[in-house]
Amino acid sequence: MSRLISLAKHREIRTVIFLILLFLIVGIVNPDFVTVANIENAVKNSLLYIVLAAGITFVLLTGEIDISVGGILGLSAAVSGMFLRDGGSIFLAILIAIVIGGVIGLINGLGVTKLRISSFIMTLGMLEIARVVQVIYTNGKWVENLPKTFKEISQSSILGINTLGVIVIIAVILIHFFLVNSRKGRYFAAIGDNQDGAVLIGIPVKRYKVFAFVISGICAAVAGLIFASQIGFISTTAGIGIEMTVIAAAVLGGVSLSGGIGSVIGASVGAIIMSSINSALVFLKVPAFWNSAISGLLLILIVVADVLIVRRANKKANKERLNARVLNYQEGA
Amino acid sequence: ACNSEDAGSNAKKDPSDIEVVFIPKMTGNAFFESGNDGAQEMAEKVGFKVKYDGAPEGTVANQVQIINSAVNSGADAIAVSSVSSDGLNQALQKALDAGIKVVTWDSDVDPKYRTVYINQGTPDILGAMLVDMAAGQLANPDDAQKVAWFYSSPTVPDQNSWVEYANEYMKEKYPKWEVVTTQFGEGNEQKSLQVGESILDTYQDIDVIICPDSTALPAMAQAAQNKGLDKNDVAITGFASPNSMRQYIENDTIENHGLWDVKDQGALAVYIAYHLALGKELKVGGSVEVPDLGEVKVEPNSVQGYDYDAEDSGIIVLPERIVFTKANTGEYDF
Amino acid sequence: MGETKRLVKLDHIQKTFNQNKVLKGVSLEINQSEVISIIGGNGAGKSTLMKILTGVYKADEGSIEINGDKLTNYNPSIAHDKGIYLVPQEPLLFPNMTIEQNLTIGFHKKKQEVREAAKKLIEQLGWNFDLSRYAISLSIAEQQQVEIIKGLLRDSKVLILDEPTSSLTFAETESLFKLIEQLKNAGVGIIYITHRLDEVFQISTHAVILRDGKVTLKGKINEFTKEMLIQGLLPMDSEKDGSHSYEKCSVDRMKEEKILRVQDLCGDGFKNISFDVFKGEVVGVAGLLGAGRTEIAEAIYGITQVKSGKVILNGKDITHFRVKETIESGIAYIPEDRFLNGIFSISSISSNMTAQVIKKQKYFIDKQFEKKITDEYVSRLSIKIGSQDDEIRSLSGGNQQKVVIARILSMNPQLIIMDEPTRGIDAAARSDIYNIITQLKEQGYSILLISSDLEEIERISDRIYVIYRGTCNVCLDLEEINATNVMRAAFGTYKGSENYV
Amino acid sequence: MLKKIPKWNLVLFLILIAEMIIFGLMNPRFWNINVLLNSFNDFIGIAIIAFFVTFVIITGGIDISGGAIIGLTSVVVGILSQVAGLNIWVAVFLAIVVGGLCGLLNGILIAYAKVQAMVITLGGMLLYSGVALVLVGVSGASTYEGISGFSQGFINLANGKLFGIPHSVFIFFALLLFAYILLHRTRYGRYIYLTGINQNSAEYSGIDTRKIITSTYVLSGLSAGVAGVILTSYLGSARADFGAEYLMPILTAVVLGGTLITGGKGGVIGTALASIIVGFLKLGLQMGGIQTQYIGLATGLLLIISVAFLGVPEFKSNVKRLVTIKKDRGGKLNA
Ligand SMILES: Nc1ncnc2c1ncn2[C@@H]1O[C@H](COP(=O)(O)OP(=O)(O)OP(=O)(O)O)[C@@H](O)[C@H]1O
Ligand SMILES: Nc1ncnc2c1ncn2[C@@H]1O[C@H](COP(=O)(O)OP(=O)(O)OP(=O)(O)O)[C@@H](O)[C@H]1O
Ligand SMILES: [Mg+2]
Ligand SMILES: [Mg+2]
Repeated sequence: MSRLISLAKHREIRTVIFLILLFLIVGIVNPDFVTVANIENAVKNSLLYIVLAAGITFVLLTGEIDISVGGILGLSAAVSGMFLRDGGSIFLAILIAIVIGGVIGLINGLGVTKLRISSFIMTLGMLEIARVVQVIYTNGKWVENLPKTFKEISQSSILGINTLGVIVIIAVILIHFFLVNSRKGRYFAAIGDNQDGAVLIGIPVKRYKVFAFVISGICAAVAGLIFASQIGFISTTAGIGIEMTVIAAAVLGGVSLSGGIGSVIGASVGAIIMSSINSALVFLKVPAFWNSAISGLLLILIVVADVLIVRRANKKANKERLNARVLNYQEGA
Repeated sequence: ACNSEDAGSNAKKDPSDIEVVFIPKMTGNAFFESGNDGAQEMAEKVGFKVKYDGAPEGTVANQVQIINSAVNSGADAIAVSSVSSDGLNQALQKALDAGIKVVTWDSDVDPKYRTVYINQGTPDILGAMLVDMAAGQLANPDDAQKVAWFYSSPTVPDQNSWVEYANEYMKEKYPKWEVVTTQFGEGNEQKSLQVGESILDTYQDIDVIICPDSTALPAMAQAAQNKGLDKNDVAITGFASPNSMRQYIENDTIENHGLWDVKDQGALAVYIAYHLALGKELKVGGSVEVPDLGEVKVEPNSVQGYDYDAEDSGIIVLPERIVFTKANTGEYDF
Repeated sequence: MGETKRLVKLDHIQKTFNQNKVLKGVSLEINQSEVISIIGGNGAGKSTLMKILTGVYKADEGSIEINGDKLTNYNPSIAHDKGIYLVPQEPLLFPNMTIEQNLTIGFHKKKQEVREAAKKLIEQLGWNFDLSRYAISLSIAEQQQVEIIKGLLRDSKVLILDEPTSSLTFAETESLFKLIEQLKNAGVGIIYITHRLDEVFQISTHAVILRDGKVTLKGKINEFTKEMLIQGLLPMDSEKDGSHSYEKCSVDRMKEEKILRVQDLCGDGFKNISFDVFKGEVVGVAGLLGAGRTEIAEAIYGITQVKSGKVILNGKDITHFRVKETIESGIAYIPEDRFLNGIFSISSISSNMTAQVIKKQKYFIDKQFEKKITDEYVSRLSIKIGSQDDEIRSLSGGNQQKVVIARILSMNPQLIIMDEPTRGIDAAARSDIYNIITQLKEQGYSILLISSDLEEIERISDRIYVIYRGTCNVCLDLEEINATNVMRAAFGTYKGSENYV
Repeated sequence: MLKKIPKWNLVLFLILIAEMIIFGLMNPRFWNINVLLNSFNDFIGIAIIAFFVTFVIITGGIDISGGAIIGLTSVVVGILSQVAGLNIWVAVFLAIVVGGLCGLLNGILIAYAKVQAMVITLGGMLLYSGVALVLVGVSGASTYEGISGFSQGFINLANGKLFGIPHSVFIFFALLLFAYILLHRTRYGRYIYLTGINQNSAEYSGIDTRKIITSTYVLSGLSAGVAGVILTSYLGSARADFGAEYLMPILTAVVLGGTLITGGKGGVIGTALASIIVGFLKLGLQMGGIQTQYIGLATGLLLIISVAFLGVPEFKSNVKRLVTIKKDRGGKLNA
């Protein structure tokens, strides 16, 4: 039991516990929800969010925010989608998307570091711009009838497991180790934790911030490709409002909006929770007009519960530490 | 006072200067974009101006704002697909006061506030059409069937009204059918796909899924395809443009779906608006000759079940709705 | 002398922060095995100069030469490569990393190696740390210690220590000095910034005085006396000598009333604390780092919860009062960590000063009143400001501290708890603050002074309570106060006189 | 005197003037004062919420639930007055109280449980708009038709005119004045700033920061309630999805108004100017023949460019310094 409690100190583990609880509770009402097939399904449906959340985590770690991801997703999906629809090669389409995401991320990054525009404003502006550019580029039309080969990418499977899912999960784990263990990876969190401290120990703060935005942009573009491949058509409002969901997912997974705290694994699990809530409500068979109220309530309950758990643990640890140094202190005195 | 002067000068305007503001519920939706295509083609052919103006989020406040701006900028007529049956009333009244002609298409407002509604079909026609399209895919439509509704949201008026009539129609004609769930995709592709898949997972013995929404239908078809289901496993139908559904018809994921010719509808809406803006009369019971579309007849509001009856307020019902199948889908491009 | 290598040469460094000319052509050299003390008033530009030396700021003019190479395009990572490391004045740790992560980040070496080295170093210093603690839970003094360890770990060729001892007590200072001595002997060049002049003579080989953005005095340490340094620090036109005598008074406890009575107070980090403060008295609270002084003060003030015991102010039980109520009943508190708990950095000087006193007004803010209060205290405490509307962060540390003190004074409290009131403050401002304390005493205010500066607490307290590991068993009366007694008591080995409690 | 006006507000004012000139040139009808005054109706909901979200952001938080509260209060007005048959003004009052309660829930969770404001208000956004739907569903009113049939008196609340000026203009300025006095002239307002700059220091100064923080969310909720009522009156119908699209516009108005997203700095005058700028921008471009769906481009560019422009003095001096340094160095080399 105490092992379980100490495990629960890890933010990611707690998020996983919340996820498991969600599945168990819905599973009690409708056992179909906890079948292997559905769990795989949940992951597959979350891929988009996972990729976005992983990318945005870089930015959030450095203490900035990126709300342009929805715009980048839409634009890159539409541009490479049109390219594919008109017979372009898949490889080039992927390249195009990544370039778009990278360039927008770069602009965001340069605006934030060079022009000193607050990242919130910079990316909010960029979101609007990207959306309109998408409308102009597609002439307001949906991008439909994407080639079958492209759509099959998201459906193919290795050993019965969705290929994209496997790739994304492996990538997230690798990124996690990069951020936690490598010398340079830790710089991202360091910058958000204490920017002046980061400057002092010689971290090129601006460069890493630009990297973070570029990574987030590229991830958003990749998410755009996944979107196109999974859904098969792209409207001009593709991914509208997704930025808030993704930020909530990251926070749910323990990423702090003030920077310095969080991991991509946590953010990914948060993403699975956020997107699973949608399916869970269908499985619960409650009338659908309850959906929004229930998901809002769930979101609030989870974050509040988590904060309260952590606060208690911290208080206790602090108390113990302070009392440990008191002369002749007896436990329970 | 200055407004009425403007109105007076409209009549003397050169016909090619007449501007019709063509307002969709929202932009970025294939259905409305196709309507716009029809409207623009008509404008070009006849020689007047059509400004397509909508916001990406289809909300009442946005539409009101767009109508206000249209009034302020001196437009001559408005053709609007309303997101709400009563929310636009005040704004439209102001437009009418300013001498602007108001036409609705696709989705109507209170008939007091517009002259003509270009109707794709009354709710009972469309509701019955949805049920019949579904029944047409079933080997034994008279047997018990499990039915799911899947469309955009509980707050949109038109889809909800079709569903309401469809449910009544279903009860009469196919009393053994049972509606097991009604789900919403919020016009969001990602969510629609996910909800679509969840419907298939939760109700594994579902027989019919009807999606009278242009986002929900393709997403539902994609969901079925992802699950490896085809038209023999579950009957999926609904309203969406043929371009967005062609692939699913061709690969046998679905058998049929329906729509009316929205390009014609858009074209008709702006033409009638133009016609009114020219100062020409259009009375209930009368008819107009429309280029390419032939003669259309203005029917009284009662065909839609309204109580309001006035000389200058009527409905034009599109002559036909189309059911798309493998055989004919290639003939349409919208 | 010929074989000692020159490590760094700064030539004619100039730096301006929006019209404020901070450095006006400073030149400085440091050779191997030298410990150069840089002294100068608050805002003289010491820290700025050091930040330029480490590439954190770019100089407007002038050149930096390291090991004989003139450097252009200088930045912190080049500085690190060249072996120059700065231990900053205000700790800049990463709060959400553990101490260990804080120590290992940014190293090119293996984590394991760094960890071993760190453990060894900590042992050598005799400081104890749980490496897995998060930096956010450290007190300001502990943060300072970690920063110092971080600097010492670097194997740097030039180590800059910017007021490293500002929140350390004598015990930690001693062990630090031993290490500095070792480094010096190993050939490291050390730049040491401090406001404690005694330390200058203890460890440095050279002294440099920086004033008004210029070096005004420079030379070997044995050419100076303390008086000369003090003289060199004072403003040109000043007639006060900084070392003015300070009047202590022995309060007649029979006659005077007890302002504050603390009885058997227990809380997290301390237990069974009892003491009294009389009217018109300065009561010192001494102790080692982490003895629990701040915790006691915060418990009295109402920031943290008290487990048992009583706090009585003027006969009124205020034990479980919250901060708001404590303030209303007449206690004021100057927190230890000015930056974290004291100032409103991006707010104006006047609103910083009136943050508490506006409570005495009605619902609306009276700008006139604010201006009056600000003017009054700016002149009373001789605070150097440009305009009242400037942000407080544009002031030097000493002046920021005076603003915080002014905020407290404007409330007319009966008892002021000062937690390290002169941390990081120069000699001139310090003697200003002592003057203020004298005046307050005369006006019948009482002061509870928590200080880690031995000289300070010894000099101005009328009585000293010494805290040892969360308990208070020693009270030194006026005649018992001296450095040895305070030190002994802090280590828990004082047997000199009867326990007061 | 000019010195007293914050620089940013001056910039905003100049942008506004520039807008007036440009849009007037695009379509002279834009200069019709009635057109401009009437357009207040179209952004008043955004503006009055933004006034009080400014408070929230100054304390270092954020509130994105305002749009959802509009929908909820609109539905409450509709149900109470049309379904339950309450007096309309009682219904209005209760609806605003409901808005305040939503804010209170946000505030308590954020200030006392110390959960990140963005997530709580995001959850709140889903919750409140969801509750609105549920209310409609449970009350038996049709979810999609909206509740209408309000009395003319209520409709006039937003649609009426006084001395030829639309009510909304008065409401706008009345609430602006209220917010301005509250934030810039009272002790409470000062506490909001101090809390936002350094919550610890404020706590040590005896300010009950948690109450202050909570109160800003309550104000923001109340203002959303007011906006919900006004919107219901303006549109003559109560619907659950009113206000759903206001999320980004509200934040745009606040940040463009010069309020620091990290808290501690800002003001309602800036927010008011910014909401007028964005409102006129939309109107002006629409009247100039630009399709609404392209207007985002203008808002986005305006945001980025104007804020970048704020950094220009610094930018300029940097450029200048770079140039002069190079010159000086050259000089030295020659010497
Ligand atoms: N980043 C900055 N922006 C603007 N002014 C600054 C900045 N850093 C320092 N200053 C100003 O430069 C002057 C010198 O500051 P500096 O910190 O170097 O003083 P110091 O000698 O270290 O003083 P102290 O003894 O208080 O640490 C001060 O007037 C300060 O206000
Ligand atoms: N985990 C923690 N989180 C936040 N603050 C802490 C934590 N632990 C200690 N502190 C704060 O650090 C401050 C000082 O702690 P420290 O351990 O140095 O005690 P101290 O006895 O007051 O030190 P000193 O004797 O030097 O004043 C106190 O204000 C205490 O509340
Ligand atoms: Mg300094
Ligand atoms: Mg302390």
